Formats: sequence, structure tokens, C-alpha cells
Amino acid sequence: MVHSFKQGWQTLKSIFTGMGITIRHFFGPSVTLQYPDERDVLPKLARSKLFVNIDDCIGCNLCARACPVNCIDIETVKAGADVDLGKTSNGSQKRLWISRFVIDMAKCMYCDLCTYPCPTDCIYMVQEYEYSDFNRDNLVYKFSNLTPEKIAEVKETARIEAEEAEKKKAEEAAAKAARASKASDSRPSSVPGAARGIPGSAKGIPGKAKGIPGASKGVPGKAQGIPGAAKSIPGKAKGIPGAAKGVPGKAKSIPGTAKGVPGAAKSVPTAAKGVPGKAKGVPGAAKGVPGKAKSVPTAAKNVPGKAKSIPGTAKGVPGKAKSVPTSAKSVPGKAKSVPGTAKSVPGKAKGVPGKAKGVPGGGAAKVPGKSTAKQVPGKKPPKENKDNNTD
Amino acid sequence: MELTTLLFYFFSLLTIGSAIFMVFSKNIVHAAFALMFTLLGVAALYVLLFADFIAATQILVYVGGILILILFGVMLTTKGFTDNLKTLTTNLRPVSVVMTLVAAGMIYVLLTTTWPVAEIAEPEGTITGLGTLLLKEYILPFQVTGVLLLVAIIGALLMATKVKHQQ
Amino acid sequence: MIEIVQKGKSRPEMVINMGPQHPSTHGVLRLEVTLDGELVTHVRPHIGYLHRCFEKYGESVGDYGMVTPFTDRMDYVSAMNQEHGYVIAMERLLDIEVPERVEYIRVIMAELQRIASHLLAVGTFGLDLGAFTPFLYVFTEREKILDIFEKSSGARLLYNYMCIGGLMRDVDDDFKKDTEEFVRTFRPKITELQNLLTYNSIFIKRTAHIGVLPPKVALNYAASGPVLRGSGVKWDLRKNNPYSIYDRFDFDIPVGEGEVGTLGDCWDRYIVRVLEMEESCKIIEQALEAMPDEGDVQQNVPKRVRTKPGEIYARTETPRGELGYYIISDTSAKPYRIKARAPSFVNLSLLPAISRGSLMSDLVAIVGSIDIVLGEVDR
Amino acid sequence: MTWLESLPLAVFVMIPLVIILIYALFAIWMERKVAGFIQDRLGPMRVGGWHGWAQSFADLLKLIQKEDIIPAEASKFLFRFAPFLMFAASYAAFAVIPFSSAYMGSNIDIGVFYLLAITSLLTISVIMAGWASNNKWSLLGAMRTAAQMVSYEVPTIMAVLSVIIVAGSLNLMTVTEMQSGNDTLGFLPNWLIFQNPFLLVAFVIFFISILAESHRVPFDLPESESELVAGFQTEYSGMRWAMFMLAEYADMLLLSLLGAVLFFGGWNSPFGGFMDGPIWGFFWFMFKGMILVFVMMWIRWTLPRYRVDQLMYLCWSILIPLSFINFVLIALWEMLF
Repeated sequence: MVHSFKQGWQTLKSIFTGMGITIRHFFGPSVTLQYPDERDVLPKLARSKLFVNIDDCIGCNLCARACPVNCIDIETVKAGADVDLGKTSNGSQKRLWISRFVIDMAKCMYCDLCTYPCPTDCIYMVQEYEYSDFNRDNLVYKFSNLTPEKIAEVKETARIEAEEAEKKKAEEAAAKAARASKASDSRPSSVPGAARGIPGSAKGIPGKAKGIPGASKGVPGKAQGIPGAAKSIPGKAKGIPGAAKGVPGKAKSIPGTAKGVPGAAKSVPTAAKGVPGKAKGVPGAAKGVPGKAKSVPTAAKNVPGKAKSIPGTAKGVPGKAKSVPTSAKSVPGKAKSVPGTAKSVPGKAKGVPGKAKGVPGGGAAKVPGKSTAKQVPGKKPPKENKDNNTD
Repeated sequence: MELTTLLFYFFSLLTIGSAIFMVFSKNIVHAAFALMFTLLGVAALYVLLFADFIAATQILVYVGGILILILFGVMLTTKGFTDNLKTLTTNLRPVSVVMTLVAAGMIYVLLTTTWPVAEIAEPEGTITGLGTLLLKEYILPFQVTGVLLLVAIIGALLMATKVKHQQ
Repeated sequence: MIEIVQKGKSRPEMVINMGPQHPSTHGVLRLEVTLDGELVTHVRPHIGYLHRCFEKYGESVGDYGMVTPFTDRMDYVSAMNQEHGYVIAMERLLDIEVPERVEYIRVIMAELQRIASHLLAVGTFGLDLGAFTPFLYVFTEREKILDIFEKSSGARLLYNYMCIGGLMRDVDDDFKKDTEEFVRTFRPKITELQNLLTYNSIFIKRTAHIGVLPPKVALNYAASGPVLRGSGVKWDLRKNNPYSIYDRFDFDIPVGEGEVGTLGDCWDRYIVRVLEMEESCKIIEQALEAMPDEGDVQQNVPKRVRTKPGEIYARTETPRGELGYYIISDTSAKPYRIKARAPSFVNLSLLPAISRGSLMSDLVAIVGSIDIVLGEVDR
Repeated sequence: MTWLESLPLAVFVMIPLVIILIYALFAIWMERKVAGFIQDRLGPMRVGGWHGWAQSFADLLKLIQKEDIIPAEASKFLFRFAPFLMFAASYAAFAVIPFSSAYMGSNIDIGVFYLLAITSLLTISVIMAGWASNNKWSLLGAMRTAAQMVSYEVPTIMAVLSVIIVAGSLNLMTVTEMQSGNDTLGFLPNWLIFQNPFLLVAFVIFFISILAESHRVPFDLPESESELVAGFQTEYSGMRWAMFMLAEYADMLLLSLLGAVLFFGGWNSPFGGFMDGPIWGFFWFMFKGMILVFVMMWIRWTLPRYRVDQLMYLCWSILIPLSFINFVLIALWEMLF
């Protein structure tokens, strides 16, 4: 009897002790953060997302080899002997075109092993952690800043050089050379007939491209990235909130914008942050409607006598003249204009190779105003844009 | 029609309908739940007769107690699924003959009796009256019932401990 | 009249599947429970829902250093301890001497991780028994530890912080201060937990005399960690077979004593974890005091791991028990064979033995008190 | 009475429904806030602005939109019917609660008795839901609930009876009226809990029992989510599940209000004549009820839950004998003083 009363008292006592503790916490402060409004300050070493400073990348493939889950995919093309690719920030000479530098963040396990072997420290983890997406494909980040045309061009060059080397060999052993040449033909890296005459279409409209907003993921005010094109037309393209949230990989996919400036299409995260208000909605090169890839012809026109065959080509492949892939994500009404640049597909402009070699960087600035068709604000870009997500 | 009359017919139908369902249902659990409606209907009829205490007792004892006991019995004693438990009708012919006769007799009585119609009068203090009756006039039956229940409880306890002992 | 219709084989028992999506199986464990009423007559754990081929991966992934992040993923609740075991195994295989500072940092990290892991274990144990609030209180403390980890390693859960021969990077500048601060504020929280949960009489009722694991059975099943110590067996590799620099510290090994119930019941396993957190605090304090302030954590890290044919078995004490790595090496860059002896897996095998005859609700308590991590069980 | 005449009656009986609905929305929000604050969190903060006050509305909206899933093998009618029966039982019991000196659903003599009788329907509806779901977890949960509720009805009734023999009436309005004013000493209100020392014990028994009756922690075995997934509610979704929640919260309020009537003077102001009157009476009554609800929540977020056999042990071996002894002692005290 006494025992059970004692036990009962113990029970009540322990319950009241517990309730005392919880009521103290009831009146105590909260330890949580109201997340989207308040954010925790991440330590500077926090590992949240991989980033590649492509300017410093020498294409050594060490990071891809260090990755335990193979989420990094690098493809390089040998630069010609006469081409100077510049140096990295720590002074090593770059010898390879990085035609493909893809990191699949959906696969990445954030182990940080890839960052240690990098000789130029160009791959590293950054603190950005809010990049979840509904589509797994959007977690594949592309860092190469070469346009498809440029890639095709450098590949063609590499192929020709390789072929020349082969020919030299072939002179020595003809049968052997024939076989070797076939093999090199079938390699994907040497697509014949790359359209090289096209770059520069965006550059040609410096005065008009006052703002190519919209490609950002919805809210213009948050577009953090700026495609390289902005750099090439400083002071004129007042605000080009770029393709996506500072993801350099997206910059590539605005062919019209970045085309003319291979190498310059650096992602400048946060650069465009304040800009969207100015983004007036003039698309870069074409109307954004496939089939009306007018900017391409005009761009080509400025390369007199050289790219003659291109207008017809671009028009002939309407389905493939696609505008910015990332812009497909933009919410109509917010992303007001879509830089709907057309692009002629490599392989079609067969007449061009060799002739337009000097174009990137050159004859672009002369594009007449008529090439800048105005994009209707609020219009959604064509659906098939997504397919154009090549690099 | 008056609301009370309407309610009376509604609850009568509920009672009879669910009773019929209960009798003819093959599934014993369904039958048990149908019994619940019957009991509730009866309770509502008690209310309409101003027997509020009886009505509440009806719910408390039959619905809250006995019916749950039945359900418990059904669910706990058969260790398989209750689906496997089916009611079976036997001796259908003799029973229907007898029941038809009984029903005919009852209907005859129902039709031939002249039912007195009285003014509705709400009785005052049903519990007080009940309490007085139970503790004065019917004290002996009341006590005997109590003893009977006590015996039942002791018996149940004994049976339960025996089963436990055997295990 | 009532007729009982026999449909096929009628069994007096009810078989239910607890899991793989059940709130209290701590992951994707599936328990096939045979019930007689609410009495458990038999339990069969079905595992493998989280199998990620750790061992096979380790043999194919590239080189020895690339295995470390996968060890994190075995017992993701105590990743530091998993790494610690692996790097110790590799260092013994390669005969690498580890700098003093690295050893101290590793021990501090491992002990912090032990506290974090035990906090999770006691929190979820309470959660299984219906006490939601202590779970969040201990999580607040766990977050502080994760903050310390994040500052130094950059990650909050899967660190990949230790590497063969050293550490991936040096600790944060505030590391010492943060850790001291944590230990100082953590001790009162243990007291609070004791008052709120441990000595709550309902909690005691739910855990005392439940799932009793006699010492002999525990040893026969090769149980380890708090499950073994809960049965009163004083066995802790940090003391019995010291690795790293654990022989330099002064700490006790708490064992279950059957304070409120039978020796080896759920409460004993629980209290061992709580007391171990205090011991870990002691170790951390001593280590912080003795830790050299300067030193390159990478100085003995081999540029390339070159192995000779050989084999090694190294075992360490993780929060869940004895974690052993058995590695066979050849001259290639990849391990020939890696086998991990996972304590959760071994401890889980106890479940049928100690849960027979208990109630359904006790089964939940027993699973919680064994504290398994399915990542480690399935590997 | 004709149809038209009964219209005001219909409005009259709807008043508790409105109270329950508003209270349920508030209580669900409150539960979350209490849980949040106790756990060093903030609880809902976003919907509606100030401290997420509209969270319950958002949830309601969500639940309305949800698909009404009925398992293929379920007993369809019973599955659909059970939540409504449960809520109907809770709601019907509010008829005899004296919300204020001016409002009471039905002023019948057997008030408490009726209330206890009608709440026994809750047990049936739980069994119905559990059985009709055709799910083992549901059935286990339902059996536990039924056993628990039937058992705890006994100590509840004993505790209520203890009050009744002091008050001398089953009518809750009468019970409340006799608690108005201050007691002989002058500073304590004339509430029953201060009138008889053994009523304090009765209150403890009553409170423990109503925790079990409304299946709250530490007696939340019917839904013990760590064991039985969600007990008898496992298969329910959308509005039917919301009906269960509504019934559960209504039950909580009902029993808390009953406690307020029986022990804390119902709608009587704690300050004697000060702040008295029908409207204030309603306020005080709900206030007292909500304090008991708050204590229930406070307990919920503090304690672990009992095991099913321990629950039964507590009921049959401790509470029932204790309540019987207490009952006799109260009767003796009443005879002596």
C-alpha cells in the first residue's frame, strides 16, 4: 500500500518535473530560423554546389578522374598550333578547347574529392544550395563557354589538322591512311560542314539590344547570370539578365547572344542583379520564332562574299533554328522578352567552312538595325527550345 | 405534419429497417452495426415518450456496453478474420409458419383494440420518481439484481483466471 | 446460429508487415511480425532495401582514397567514426605515421560525432515511445555539433573529412573555441534530458524489463557497442583495444546495471548512451587541452596510395559498436577486397531473440533501443 | 410544432456547431503553436500574417480538395459513415453543456447522464472505422480504442458521480448555478473543487480519465503513430479524416468544458459578481475550458505514451479502486459537514 502510494507519487513527480521543463521552454526563445526570410550564414568552406571557373580550366581531366561517381564529363579538342588560347590565372598555358565540361549535380555526392587535384584551382565548391529543380536535366550544369558553332569549328579544325597529319602518313602508307581516315570520320568530334560563318549575330546589334531579359528562371529581379554577350557590348546592352541564375552553362545556350564572342561568354554571377528594371525586351538576333531566323542571314551578310550560302540554310531548317533553351522556363509576364536568337545548325551550312574563319570577333558589329526583330514582351518562346540544349 | 410525428415515423422506420437488415445480414459484424441503429432508434422513441432517463440508459448500456461487448466477442474470439463468420438460417419452414401465425395474431390484436388517446403531458422529474421507486417500493428486486450482477462478475473473473491458469 | 466458414488455412495468428514504410523502423527495415492478439510470437527482419553495394563499390571505385566518401554513407549518422575506422585500417596497411595534431583532431571529431549519434539515438528512441519534444531538444544540440563539423569540413552529414594519412583540410580557426563552448553548454542539457525523459516514470514503464538481453546471449550473438554494454559487459574497444590515441585519455565505460529494471533491458541500453555522451565530453575536454596548435594535417598524406599485397583488419568503436574493416590489397590501385563488419547488422540479428513474447508496442521500443542505422545494416 | 415554428429551434441548436467549428480551427492552430513553443520552435508563421493564424483555414482548404479514398476491400457504407457518427456523437453531447447563464442547448434533468451516454457512441464509431477499413493496423487501433474508452468510462463516471452527490443534481445548469458567489471565507470562488478536499482527488481522476477518453497523450494509443501508423484513421483521407480530427477536438473541448462545469464553476466569474453576466459568462466558461485544453496539449508535448496493458492496469487497478474509495469519502464528508 505504502509502496504503491510512493510509486504513484513518484509518477506524478516525474510528470510534473517534465512539465516544468517544457513550460520553461514554452516561454523560452525559439532556436529556428524562418527560412526563406532569414538565412543561416554558411561557413566559407561549405560544400553545396560545384563551380568551374572555365577560364582557368586547362582541360586536364584530373577532376573527372578523381570523381568516385563519375559526375564530371569533360571533352577537349586540341587547339591548332597557331591559336593562342591564353593563360590561366596562375600562369599555365592553355592548349585545349574545352568543348564540353558538364557536371551532373544530380549525381554529385559532394565529397569534394575533385577539387583537390585541380592544378589551377578552377573547380571548387560554392555555397549556393537553393538549386533544386523539377526536372533532373536542369541539374546538369554546363561550363564550357564555346558555342556549338565554335565547337564545331574547332573540331573541324582539329579534324583537318588530324587529317593532314594522316595524309602525311598516308603518303608513306596509303592503305593504312585510308583506314585511319575512315575511323576519324566516324568520330563524333569531327562533324563535317560546321557552320562557322554565323557567330556575331548578336554582336551586330549592339545599340539595340538594350536588354535581353527574361531568360532567367522566372522573376527578373533574381536573374543573377549574365551571358558573355554583355561583355562584348559594354555600355550598350544595358541589362542582359542572362540565361539563368548565374549558371555559366546556360550562357552557352543563348546562341544569338553569345555566338559572336566565344571565350567571352563568362558567367558573371550577380552581375545583373540590379538590372532587370532596364531590361526592355529586345531580343538579340531574331524573332524567336523558328523559321524566321533572320538574324543569321544578316549576320552572315556582314561577312561579304563569304557566307553566302547561309541565309538559305538557316531558312531551310526552321525546325532547328531555335532560340534560348533556358528561356523556356521563364514565367510569361515576368520574363518579358526572350532573346529568341536563331541559329543555324552545324552541318547545314556546308559551304561555309574555311571561309568564315575570321568571323568570330570580326565582322559582327556591322549588322544593320533591321536584323533586330522585336520580341513581343510576355511571349513564351517556342517549346522546342529545350531541345537545343546542346553545348 | 408535426415535427414530433415526423420524427416518430422516421425513428420507427429506422428501428424496423435496421432490425430487418440485422436479421437478414449474412455478415455478423454488419448485423452488429445494424443492431446499433435499432437500439438508437428505440432510444429515440423513448425520448419521444418523455422517458429521457430510460433513453439515456438505453444508449449507455446497450450501445455503449452490450453492443461493444458483442463486437469485442466477435472480433476477439474468432481469431481469423470476421469475414469468415457467416450467419446461417436453419429450420426455416417451421419457424416461418409459427411466426406467420404469431404475426397474424398480433396484427389482429392491433387492429381490434381501441387505443386510448391521452393528452401529452411532460412528466416532472423522472429520475426522482425512479429513484424513489427503486429504493422504496422495489428495493428487494433491486438488491437481488445487484447480487445477481455481482455473482456474474465473480463468475466471469473466475473463468478468466482459469483460462489463464491453463495457459 | 453461427457457422464458422473455413476459408483455406485458418491461422490463429495475424501476420503484419512493419515497414518498410513504417514510422518507427528507423529507415527501410521491414519486420514480418507474427502476432497473437498483440503478443509478438515471431519477428523476422527483412533487410536489403537500402543496399548500395558498399563493398563492391569499394573494390571498383578507383583508388583507396575514393572509398572514404562511401564509408560515410554506411552509417550516415556517425560518418566521422566510419571514416576514422577506414583511415586507421589503411594507415596500418600502409604503415603511415599520423601527425599528433591530426590524431587529436580525429579523436575530437569522432567523439563529437559519437555525441551527435547518441543524441539522435536517444531522441528517436523517445519518439518511438511517443515523446516528441525531447527529440527536438536533443536535435538542437545535435545541430550545434553539425555546425562545428560544417565549419571545419564543409558538410553537415557526410563529411569526407579524414583521409589516409591525415585530414582533407585543417580545422576551422574557431574550432577550439566552438567545441569548448559546446561542451560547456551541453552538460546541463544532459541533465535536462535526464529529468525530462530518462527518469520519467512512463518512460521507465515502457522500457524497464522490456527486451531483456542477458549478457550471455549478447556475447553469443557478437553484439557490441551500447547494446552489449547495456547488458553489463564492460567492453569498449577504446579501452580494451585502444586505437588512435585513446589510451591517453581518462574516461569510464558506462555499463547497464539494471537500475530500474532487469539487467540488459531497453532502459539500460538507453542509459548507456546517455552516460557515454558525458564520457565523450570528458575525452573532448582532455583532447582539446592536449592538442598541438600547429601542424600540417596533410604532411603525411601519400600523393598516391601504393600498396603491397597484404591484408588488414582494423576495428574501431563507433557509436553503434565494433566497426571492422577487412581490406585485402594487391599491387593495383584498387583494393582487392573490402569487407565491413557493421555493428548495426550484427545487433539487428538480436531482434528476434529478444522480442519474442513481448507486445507490439514493446517491439517498437526494442527496435529503438538497438539503434540500428539501415545504411549500415544493408551497406 | 410545424416546420416554420421549428426554424428558430434549428438555429438555436446550431449555435454549438458554430462554436465547435470556430474552436476546432483555433485549437488546431493553438496545438501547433503550443507544440512549437514547447519545442523551441515557432510553429506556423506564414499563412495569414500574424503568427500564421490562418493555417487551419489553409489546412481545411487542402483537406477539402483531397481525394476521398476508400479502400477497395473496405466495407463502403460503414467506412463512409463512421466519421460522421463520431462527430455526431460529440456534437450531440454539447446539447447539455451550459455555455452561459442564457444559453444551453437543452435544459434536461439528466444532463450529465445523457452526456456520458451519448459519448459512448464514440467508441462504436471508432470500432466501425477500424473494422470497415479492412486494415490490420486500423483494426488493432480500433480494438485498443474501444477497450480503452470503455474502461475509462468507469472512472470518469465515478468522478462525475462524486461531484453529483455534492451538487445534488444531474442538470449541469443547476450544478453551475450553485457554484456562483464566493465561499464562506470570502476570497475563494464558490467552486466545487474548493468545497470538498476529496473533490481535488476526484478532479485528478477525472482529468486523467478524460485524457484517455479523448485519446490524448499519454493515452493516445488509438493513433500511436510510432506503432500503429495511425490506428483507426490509417485509411482515411481528406474530409473524412478531417471529420475525425474535428470530432477529436470537439471531444476534447466537450470533456474540458464538462470539467469546467463540474469543478470550476462553469460560466461563473472567478471574481464573484465582477465581470459577470451572460456574455462574460460565456467568455469565462470557454476560458476555463481552453485552459484545460491547454494543459492537455502541454501534457501531450511532454510525455511519452503508455503501453496498452499499462493503460488498462492504470485504469482497473488504480483509478477505479481509488475513485470508489474517493466516492465513499466524499459522501462521508458531505454527511459530516
